Amino acid sequence: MFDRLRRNRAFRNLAPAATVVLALLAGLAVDGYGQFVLSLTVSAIVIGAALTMLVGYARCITLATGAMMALGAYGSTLLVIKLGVPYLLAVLCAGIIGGIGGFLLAVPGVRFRGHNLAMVTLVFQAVVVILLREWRDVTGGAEGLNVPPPTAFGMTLTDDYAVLVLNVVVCALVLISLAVLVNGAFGKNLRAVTGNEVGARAFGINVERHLIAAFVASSAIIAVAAALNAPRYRIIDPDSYGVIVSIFTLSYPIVGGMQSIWGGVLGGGILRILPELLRPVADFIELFFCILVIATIMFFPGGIVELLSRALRLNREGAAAAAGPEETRLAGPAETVSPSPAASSGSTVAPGGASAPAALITQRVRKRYGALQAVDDVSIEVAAGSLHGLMGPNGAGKTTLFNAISGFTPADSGRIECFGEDITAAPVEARIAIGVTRSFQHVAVFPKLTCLDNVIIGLGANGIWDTFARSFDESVNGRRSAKEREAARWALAAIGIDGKAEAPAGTLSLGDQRRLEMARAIVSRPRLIFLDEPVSGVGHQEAELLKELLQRINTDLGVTMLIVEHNIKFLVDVCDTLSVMSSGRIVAEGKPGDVIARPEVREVYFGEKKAAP
Amino acid sequence: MAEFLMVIIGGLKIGAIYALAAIGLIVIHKATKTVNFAHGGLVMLGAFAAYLIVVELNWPYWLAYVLIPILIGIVATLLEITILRPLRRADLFIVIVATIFLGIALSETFRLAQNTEMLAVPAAIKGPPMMLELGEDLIIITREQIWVCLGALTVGVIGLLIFRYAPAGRSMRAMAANVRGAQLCGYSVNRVYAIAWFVGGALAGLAGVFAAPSHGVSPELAISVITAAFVAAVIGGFDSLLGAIIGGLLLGLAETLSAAYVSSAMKSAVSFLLLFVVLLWRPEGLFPEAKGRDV
Amino acid sequence: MQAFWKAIARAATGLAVAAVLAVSAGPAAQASSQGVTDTEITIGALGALTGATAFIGGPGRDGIQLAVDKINEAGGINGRKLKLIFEHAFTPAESVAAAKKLVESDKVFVLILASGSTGAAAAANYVRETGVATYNIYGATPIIRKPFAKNVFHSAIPGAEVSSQAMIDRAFEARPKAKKIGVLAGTYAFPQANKKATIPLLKKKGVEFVVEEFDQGSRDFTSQLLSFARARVEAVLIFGSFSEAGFAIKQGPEKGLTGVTWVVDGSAVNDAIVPILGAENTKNVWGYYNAPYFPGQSDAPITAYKKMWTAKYGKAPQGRPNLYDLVGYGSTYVLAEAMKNAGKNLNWDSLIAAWSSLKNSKPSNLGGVEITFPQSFSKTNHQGSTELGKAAIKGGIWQVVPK
Amino acid sequence: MLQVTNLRVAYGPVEVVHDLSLSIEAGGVLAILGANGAGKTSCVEAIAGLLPVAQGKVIFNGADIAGRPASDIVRKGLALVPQLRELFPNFGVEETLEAAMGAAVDRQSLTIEEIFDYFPVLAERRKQLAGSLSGGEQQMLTIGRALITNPKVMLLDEPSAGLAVGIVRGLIDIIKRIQASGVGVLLVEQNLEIAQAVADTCLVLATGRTVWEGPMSEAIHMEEIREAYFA
Repeated sequence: MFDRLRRNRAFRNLAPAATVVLALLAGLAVDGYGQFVLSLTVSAIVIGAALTMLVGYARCITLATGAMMALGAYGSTLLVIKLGVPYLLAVLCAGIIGGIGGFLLAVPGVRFRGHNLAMVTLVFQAVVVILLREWRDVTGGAEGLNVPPPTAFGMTLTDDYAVLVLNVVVCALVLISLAVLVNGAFGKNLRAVTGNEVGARAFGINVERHLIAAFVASSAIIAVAAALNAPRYRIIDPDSYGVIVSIFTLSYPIVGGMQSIWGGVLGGGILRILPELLRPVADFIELFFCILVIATIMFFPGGIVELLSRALRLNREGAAAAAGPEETRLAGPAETVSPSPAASSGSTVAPGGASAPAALITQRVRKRYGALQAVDDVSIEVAAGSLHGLMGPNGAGKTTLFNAISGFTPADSGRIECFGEDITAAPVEARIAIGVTRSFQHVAVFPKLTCLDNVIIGLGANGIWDTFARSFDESVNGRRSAKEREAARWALAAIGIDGKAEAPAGTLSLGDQRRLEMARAIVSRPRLIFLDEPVSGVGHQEAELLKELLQRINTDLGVTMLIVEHNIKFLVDVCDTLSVMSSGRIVAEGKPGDVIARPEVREVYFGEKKAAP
Repeated sequence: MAEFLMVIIGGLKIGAIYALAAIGLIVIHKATKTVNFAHGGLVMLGAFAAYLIVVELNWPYWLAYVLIPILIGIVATLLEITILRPLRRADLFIVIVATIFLGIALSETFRLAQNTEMLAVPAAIKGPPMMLELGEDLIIITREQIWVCLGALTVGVIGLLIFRYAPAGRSMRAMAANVRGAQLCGYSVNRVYAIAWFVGGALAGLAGVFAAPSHGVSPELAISVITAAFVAAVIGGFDSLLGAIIGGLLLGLAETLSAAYVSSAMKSAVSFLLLFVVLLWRPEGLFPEAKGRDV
Repeated sequence: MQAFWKAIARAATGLAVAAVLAVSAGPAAQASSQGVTDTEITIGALGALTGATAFIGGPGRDGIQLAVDKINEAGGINGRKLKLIFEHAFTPAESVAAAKKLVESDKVFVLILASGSTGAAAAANYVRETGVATYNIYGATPIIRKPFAKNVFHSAIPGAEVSSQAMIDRAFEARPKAKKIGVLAGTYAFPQANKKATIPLLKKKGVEFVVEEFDQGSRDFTSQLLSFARARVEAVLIFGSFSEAGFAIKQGPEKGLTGVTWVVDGSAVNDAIVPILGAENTKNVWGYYNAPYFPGQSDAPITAYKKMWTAKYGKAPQGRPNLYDLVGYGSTYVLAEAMKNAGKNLNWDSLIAAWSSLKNSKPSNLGGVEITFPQSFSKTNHQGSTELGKAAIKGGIWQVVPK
Repeated sequence: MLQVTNLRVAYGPVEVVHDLSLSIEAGGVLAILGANGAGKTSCVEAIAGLLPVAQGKVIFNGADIAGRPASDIVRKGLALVPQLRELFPNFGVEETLEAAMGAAVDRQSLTIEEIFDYFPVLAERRKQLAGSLSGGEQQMLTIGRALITNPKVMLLDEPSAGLAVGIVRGLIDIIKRIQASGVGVLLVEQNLEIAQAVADTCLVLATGRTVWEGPMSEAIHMEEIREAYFA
């Protein structure tokens, strides 16, 4: 029953907002001070939720939360007192100011990860505080700024409950939009980015833009929450938004849990109320927070949410893991790959006939690493509709060539054409539009996303604006998201893992993860797939099943494939044609059986002596 | 001219302390791949220990220089063993967060133990300042300035030499270059990590002893030092001990010069400005360690 | 589905009604006797226990608690015992929250603002609105003093004009012929208030002056000291805490500022400044003190006080007890005397009336030790004391020297 | 000297070596053959302690070393020459060897000069940084680094990978010399030529399982080997 609720989109998007509405009821039961604290708590919930998106989903450590709060609080207050802007409009503007702040921070910031990103955010934090302190004519300097009480619809709100109502309404609206973003395509894409950056890039997710968007959105939301609080503070000063504030707000998502928006909601709510409850030991509260955070990290990294859901036996991932990946490991694919439903994307072209241009032509591709000529003048041609293998011993340059063809590391020189179009420098989105996708040697599924969501990302509509639009479409069960799901279900069924559509990809067996990759690769109805060691690390039976699968995709969907593989037996069995690489060059090409019989190929593999050079 | 020289000396003194803190940060980072945001907390503990030894216990000052590195080294090692070792398999992100809160926890513990604005520690070397005549002007140099500049730099250089030539340093450098390779040379990960934290902690403790008279002992010391040490480390390339020394001195000079000739507000901004410029234009730092081809 | 929306609508209406009711409830009655029972009077206090002004709030809590304990040991006030609730509050927001909690949740009878100027300023509007009897014992800021409020009283820390004048006087006592004065002020609340008060006084005096500022917690004063050295000032007035003043004075010679007279304000008159300065730099340092004795002195009252302090809190750390310990202790006795004079029928009106007519109130009136200046109030003047002792460092400790 | 019984190695839920047993005597050379991805490297890395052992025993010199840290194992006299060499690019040749000498605490380590006697080229490059050596020299240094710890058993993981034919010849001589000094050698190879030249016995792995084992002289004629590689 809980599980059903969890999957219900409306419930997922509205429930976090419902928690702040609960604060209204709680507010009836407490005195003015309690209502005051509830107002602050409601804002903390919003800040926690926004930080969950940034810290939990996008995995960006931020020490600039205080600065974003300052932008919101000072921005809205100055608009009200200097320009006479109505309070509610000023709160809205605070969001815009915060968003701009987030943008200014993120554009240089997302070039870094880890400690350097933390330091860049700390720089931003420090610079904002210095500005607040020094720009005294405007900000009032270190002494701070008097904030007038909030007004709404011409009324000045002085009563604590009235203010609480106002804050709850605004916060609920903010939380709903945040939930829509985080539960929708945007949150999933962030998960994809942090789950597997390489895989995410391969399907057109622009990592930097997504992280910038995460910063902008969370900063805007934090600024709105702070703007709501500013009148409660009566005086705002730089100290109220210092680095310590940033650090302690960072504990909201960590203690609450970083896996869902609920982490921030619970973390923000509990950690904001806790100091009020623990006032008798106020001395120790900071130390207590630190210990709480470190203990959370060490002993229950999932935070409060995981503890709760474990208690409620709601943990879907845990349940799936307990069921065991082995059980269905050898489930075979569907008998035949059914034709795609009407949902197939417009770019799809009928499988290439005899007259179609070659699926892939590389001309004199070269790539050098330092002293090593990794790929040396390679020209290959893959006929449309064929299965073409690429083999060679370690260090032969297969992977480098493969990366050059699939656009991951641009070649130094040469030309790469697919179906007659030059894709040498084409971005991923353009490749997907032409009908070219790939798989990865080390499975690059997005472990925290469900199989269905993994496959939907394969559709390639992952530009940042597209992603936002899809998030909203998804939240209202729009036609577009229904189509996407239908397409993804088809792809999963085609590969034979439709039974696991809702399981997180990380809980699948390796073989199933490989199948999932295939489903993700074919969902956009490509004409050409690059496969990077599709059977590396999988067992013998698995390899057999994958072999059949590839062949069926090839025949039923008319997809051309270029397969790089170490397992020669596999290549020989599955491929129509084979190229052998050694020392960066192609040394043999032709039908598999002929190729592996050639002495130069044996020389390459066994060190058996060649007759004569 | 005399003023300029005095400003330079003041900057070098601050820079020497930054350098010492930065070296410890780098040693730990190189050997264990952990960016220790709690390093400022260790420096603060060192300064506090100096207060205890010099003011509370009234022991001779030199004992502070001998005992504190050992003491803080042990504290750092214990942190490694109890908190960071269990997190070794966790991702970088989590470890960074853990050290951030560890640092705050150290300052908070101190604050709870000593609820006072700041503890003052007298200078190690007392005596009237030295006056040098330069034309009509007087250059005034205090003995403490000379002591801190030379003392901290000497310790820094000793640390650098240990890292470069001593067996313990070699084990850390091997671990830094290739963890698997180092293990195949018989270096135990646990032991080398503990040594690295000990050395890093000892350097932090000494930085605290040098900083105590001129900064006072307060929880704020932790944050100001970790920021400065981090900036110094980034300027130096975050990978090179020599770079950290030069980065620390440069930062000290930049701060003091901008305070003297621009404004005091600029002083707090300049370190961030430097950090930003270096990260964006030369992420490998101004003095990256010469790297061989990857093996 | 319709039922669902109806339920929502009903809930919304209910909430709106509740909101309107709550709005119309209005502030508490003026003649409140909240927090007073037959056996107990609850007083609330707020101040910073952590953060940059913890050196004010912590001693404040300890000083008040010490007095409360002694008064209760001596039988309390008109048969009622005192109970102290102290709340930590550092930022303005926390001060408002703490004040609301104390007044609205804990229903304290009197609110003591034991925070620095920032906290006092943040709570100023709130205490005016609620009318709670309020004792501002440390805040120098004008925001809490102006406009005058009949429920707000101030203790031994006078407004900025008084202390600023005292500092200027000290400077000219040491350097009667000084032509150029330096003013070094922190950018935070109380130094700024002092700075604002000082500048017109210096202008009136017709002396040239240079103003430089520093951020809270500064340790490096290169730019400010160089500016003073370039201007060749003869005396410097420092508005800031002991650590800031200490490092500024210590660095003076390093930046070429020799032979200058330094005048520090009350919060910098603290033993802990001496080890910062080192013995060689203590000669030309002057200050004022808001109490008749400095804790380091060996006069009888202060010795008795320190004995009490140690008995309760153990060995004192460096710099404790400080001025805020003393003023917290002394002010509590003043408040107690006002409550005693208000009689058995204790409410805000009776207390404010008794308080406003308090004359020459000092701890010894209720059996305490005499470590603060006596306080007197009137209906129009709620500043308890404006007396400032003259302080200098002698024999390695601060001393309040007789005038 | 080294007995491995029922070794299993896994990455998370994925088992890559199933139930593998082998043994090496002093002065014996065992070759493990197999295609890429057969689990050869996982097998030796687990023996050397760089990968966790999921199950099974690794008896070395009478003690079970399964699950011990790699640094302990090398100190006991079981040295690995890893496939990716794992050198320290900013260490000089001499310094690299010195770093490894410390591992032989209980046994007398070899001297640097003894290593230079094996690899005269390295003597000429004493001070040169490991990162700037050629591929062949790096491989020599890696072997030297293992050798200087005076091991009783050496594990060589594809020492010939990426080396020129001439250097591979030299490598064969070196392995023979090591063997002659009484050290047991476990050689992982794809290159049959080397295995044939030095190994007494051989074990063929395919997808983590032993598919054939026996004397090397028989192995080269065995269909199983072709199978393991090609079909």
